[in-house]
Amino acid sequence: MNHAAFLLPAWLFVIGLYGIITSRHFVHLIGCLTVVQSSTYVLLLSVGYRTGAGAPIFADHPVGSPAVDPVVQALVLTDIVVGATVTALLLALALQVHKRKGTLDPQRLRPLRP
Amino acid sequence: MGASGIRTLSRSLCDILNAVGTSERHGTNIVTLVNFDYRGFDTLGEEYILFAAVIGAVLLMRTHRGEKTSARPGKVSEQPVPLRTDAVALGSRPALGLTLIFGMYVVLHAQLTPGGGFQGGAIIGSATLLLYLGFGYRTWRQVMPTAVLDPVEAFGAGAFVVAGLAAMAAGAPFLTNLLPLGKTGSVISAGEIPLINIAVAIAVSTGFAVLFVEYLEETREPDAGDEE
Amino acid sequence: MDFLAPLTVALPLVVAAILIGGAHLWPSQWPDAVAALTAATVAIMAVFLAGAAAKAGPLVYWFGGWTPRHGIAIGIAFVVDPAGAGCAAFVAVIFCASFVFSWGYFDQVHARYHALMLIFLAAMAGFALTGDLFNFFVFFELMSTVAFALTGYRLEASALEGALNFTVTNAIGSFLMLAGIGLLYGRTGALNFAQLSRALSGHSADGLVILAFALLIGALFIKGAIVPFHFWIADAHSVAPSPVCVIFSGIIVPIAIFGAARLYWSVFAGSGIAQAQLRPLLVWLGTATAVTGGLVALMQRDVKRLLAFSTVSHMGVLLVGVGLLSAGGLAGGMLYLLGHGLVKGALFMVGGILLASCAGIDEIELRGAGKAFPLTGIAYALGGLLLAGLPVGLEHQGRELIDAAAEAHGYAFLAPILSATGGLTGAGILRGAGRIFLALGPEPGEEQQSPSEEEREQQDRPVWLMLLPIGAMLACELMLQAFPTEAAVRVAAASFTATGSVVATVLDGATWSPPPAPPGVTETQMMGPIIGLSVALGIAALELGRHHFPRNLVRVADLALGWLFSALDRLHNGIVGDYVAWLMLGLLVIGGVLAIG
Amino acid sequence: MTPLQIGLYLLTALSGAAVVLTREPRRQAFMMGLNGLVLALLFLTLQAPDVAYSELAVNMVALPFLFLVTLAAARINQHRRQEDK
Repeated sequence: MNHAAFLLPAWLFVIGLYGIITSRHFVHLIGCLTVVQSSTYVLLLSVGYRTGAGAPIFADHPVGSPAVDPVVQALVLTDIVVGATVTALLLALALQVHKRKGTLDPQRLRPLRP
Repeated sequence: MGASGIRTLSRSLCDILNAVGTSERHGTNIVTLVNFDYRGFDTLGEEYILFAAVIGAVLLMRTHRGEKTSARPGKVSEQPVPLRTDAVALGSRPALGLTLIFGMYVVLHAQLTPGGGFQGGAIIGSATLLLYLGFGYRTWRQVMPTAVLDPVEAFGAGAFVVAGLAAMAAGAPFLTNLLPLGKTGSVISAGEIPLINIAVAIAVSTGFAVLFVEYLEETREPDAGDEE
Repeated sequence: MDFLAPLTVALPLVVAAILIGGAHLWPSQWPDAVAALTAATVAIMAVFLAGAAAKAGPLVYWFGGWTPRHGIAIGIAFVVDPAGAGCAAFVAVIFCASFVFSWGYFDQVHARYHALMLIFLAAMAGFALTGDLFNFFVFFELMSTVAFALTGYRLEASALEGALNFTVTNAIGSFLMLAGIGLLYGRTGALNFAQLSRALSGHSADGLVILAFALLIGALFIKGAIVPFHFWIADAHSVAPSPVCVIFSGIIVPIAIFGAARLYWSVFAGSGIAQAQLRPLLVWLGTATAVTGGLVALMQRDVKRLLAFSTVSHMGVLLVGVGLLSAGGLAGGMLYLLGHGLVKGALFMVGGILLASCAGIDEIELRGAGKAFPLTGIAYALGGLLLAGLPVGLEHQGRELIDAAAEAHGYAFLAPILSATGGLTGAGILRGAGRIFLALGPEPGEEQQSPSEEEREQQDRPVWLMLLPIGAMLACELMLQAFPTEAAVRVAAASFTATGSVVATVLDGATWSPPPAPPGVTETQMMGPIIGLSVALGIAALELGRHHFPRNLVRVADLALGWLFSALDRLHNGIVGDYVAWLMLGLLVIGGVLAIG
Repeated sequence: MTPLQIGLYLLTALSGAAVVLTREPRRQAFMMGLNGLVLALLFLTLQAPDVAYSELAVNMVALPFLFLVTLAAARINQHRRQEDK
């Protein structure tokens, strides 16, 4: 049962990558990228989870009662917000590419080569 | 062994923090304590990632776009692209106030209950969208001129570093807390955490607002100079 | 002295915020001056730190005063060893040179460029100094994000989509690293390098640790442009402004390999990941990278793409040095990193001069256009000769140490191969120098016209101002040999690889006993330079003089080599999906080889 | 692991796949919003309310909005290009 917790992040990672590799639209591709990203969050939170433990917030239950790992949560929560702005940066790039090239299909957007 | 099925060699760091965090830092949300105190330096870095991403997006869009855009929405096959309807406008106005208050609550109670500058900042930033939906593009741009947003965002980012440097000026290591810890459970407690949270919230919310402004500018007609 | 450690990061960050905050207030040229001064200050601070660390052992700085309790790390630490601080100093020096080079170039963007570059500098300094795995990731991600922003910035570039390939592959790199951190944290419950090392040592490496290692190394190899993770590099370099390319090629790519070395020695050295599998894996990956990069570089006619692929080739050599997993090889790699960064930075600046003065970067189109800039041409040719293996300078010293270490581990046959790859990259540069600055080679025909649009970087600064940093960097590369740089780097490598002592210093506050430095090279081997230089000069002469050879001979040669080059060309097809597929394949290879062992 | 968690694991697997397999970018943006909601619920059951907040604010509202605006801007650009021709 325990290793089943890793199946979900692995699945999200693989399906997201599949989407990136086969994508024919850059905005769709960036959407797939967010799926890959979410897989890392699920992984980190699964790693810190403990059966039967509460949230690491001792406002309504006393200090000393079992709680899940606060460190992974701290790592993930900032990264989610920051990841969103990085995604926004990618979208901005895609938009500029579209302005110049009139297409967002990766297959038709090859950099010029010698 | 954790439920995740990994054979864990030690759980010491997480156990120590859960055990002593509250008595040591006078806050009940250990996640916030980790974010803004024990591992505050990481959060500083993350804040700058956000800062850099926003500067980058602005640099990209502002320089690629002509100098000025009009308030008129862009057209697709002679129809202006509708991004808002009357019903949406009506619903958005009350929602705006509620969302703003909720966002501020989330920011200010970070050390007590779930929340913090990042989440609250994102909520407040998104609330500016409601401003656009409720009052229209023109009002929105008047309330939030870019010339103000940029410095405010820089202030939010810089304030965190300055808090760290202040500790050094007092002879302590970078980012050491200098303020009294206060009473556990009150809004003003856990030392500098509320202040840093507000700084982060300012940086995050203006960051999102700047992104929204720049993106929506992309959907405007270029200013031809024939109207207005 | 400890207090300088956080300042190397905090100072550029706070200056960046101030620059953005008052963006519209600064008189033009102010941001240039402030940024250059800041970089210089960081360099000086890092030099002091390196000196202190060389004397007294690694300086450990706990942020927020969260020192370890009963040997368990609570907060984030900077572990300042001579290698890390030296790296930070080097980074800051290159930034300083780049700021001087780009003086006045970015006026119209209201200091945003300078702010981004300063954040870039802070990220790299933090990356070099940190002793905490997640903090390492934060700086890695910060580097990536700034790099994304700077790549797409150039307006008139014809290949903006190259920036997209770059961002997508490197964003995936960040996710890989975060996943690796998650697995490792799940296993050990720790994030501090020393703590991780202590938790992992003494256990055999199982699938989870190997997977985590593969993910982390894979992420760094993406940034480090190691085959088959390298595809993004040329696309990114041909888009980014030249002063940014100086940073990309000279620092960000090599510093990722430095990061891989840091991870190995700080965390995994005692983890039971078998050296018997890892060493050949890294050495062969490095060799493959060196050869591929050299061959593809030779195919390029866009000067910046050529330089980008030559960076790939040199990263292969650097990886061989690191991958030998010995202090001697690492010392060689570090010297090589310094020398390569200085030379490559100078070469990209020449590319910038060409873009500014001749409105082009295509070597065939620019034939003879550089005749008016003899000094620039000399610098370009000198750079090419240095990369090809001229037996002077830091890079040569590094190569010698790597060769010696390779021999010690039974890879003596690699030395001539690596020299020849250096020759290949040198050949491309010398060919370009001959064509652009001496108008050698055949007249370009109609069909030879450049496929790219007209590009130009703004020219509002005198050429001498741009030549100044080029001269300074090449002089550094040649003159630093006279100082005991080599010996200092060997000492730094020794303490870098002394995992046990570092762990004890960080967690228990144990006193530092300096480990013995690896031996230097006593007798100079002339074989390498001879091979490299003859390959470089020979190929450059053949290419420039091909119109003097009998036509049939040329045709036969083209047929014989054509399949190889066209196959390589087809691989670099610019489609991001394919790049990502390659990336996954590389990851599988790394994980597979380590798991089988 | 509770039945609720197992259910949400399965649901997340499905919604993640749906985001990838929705090839039409506009519909994908809405799928992303839904995926954000499912992830936030999963994070809640993993006892991470802070992270759930983060996920909710960002991936349910802000990001889908940016995706939609990007697509709208791209369509407007397309129109302008055609007009110019």
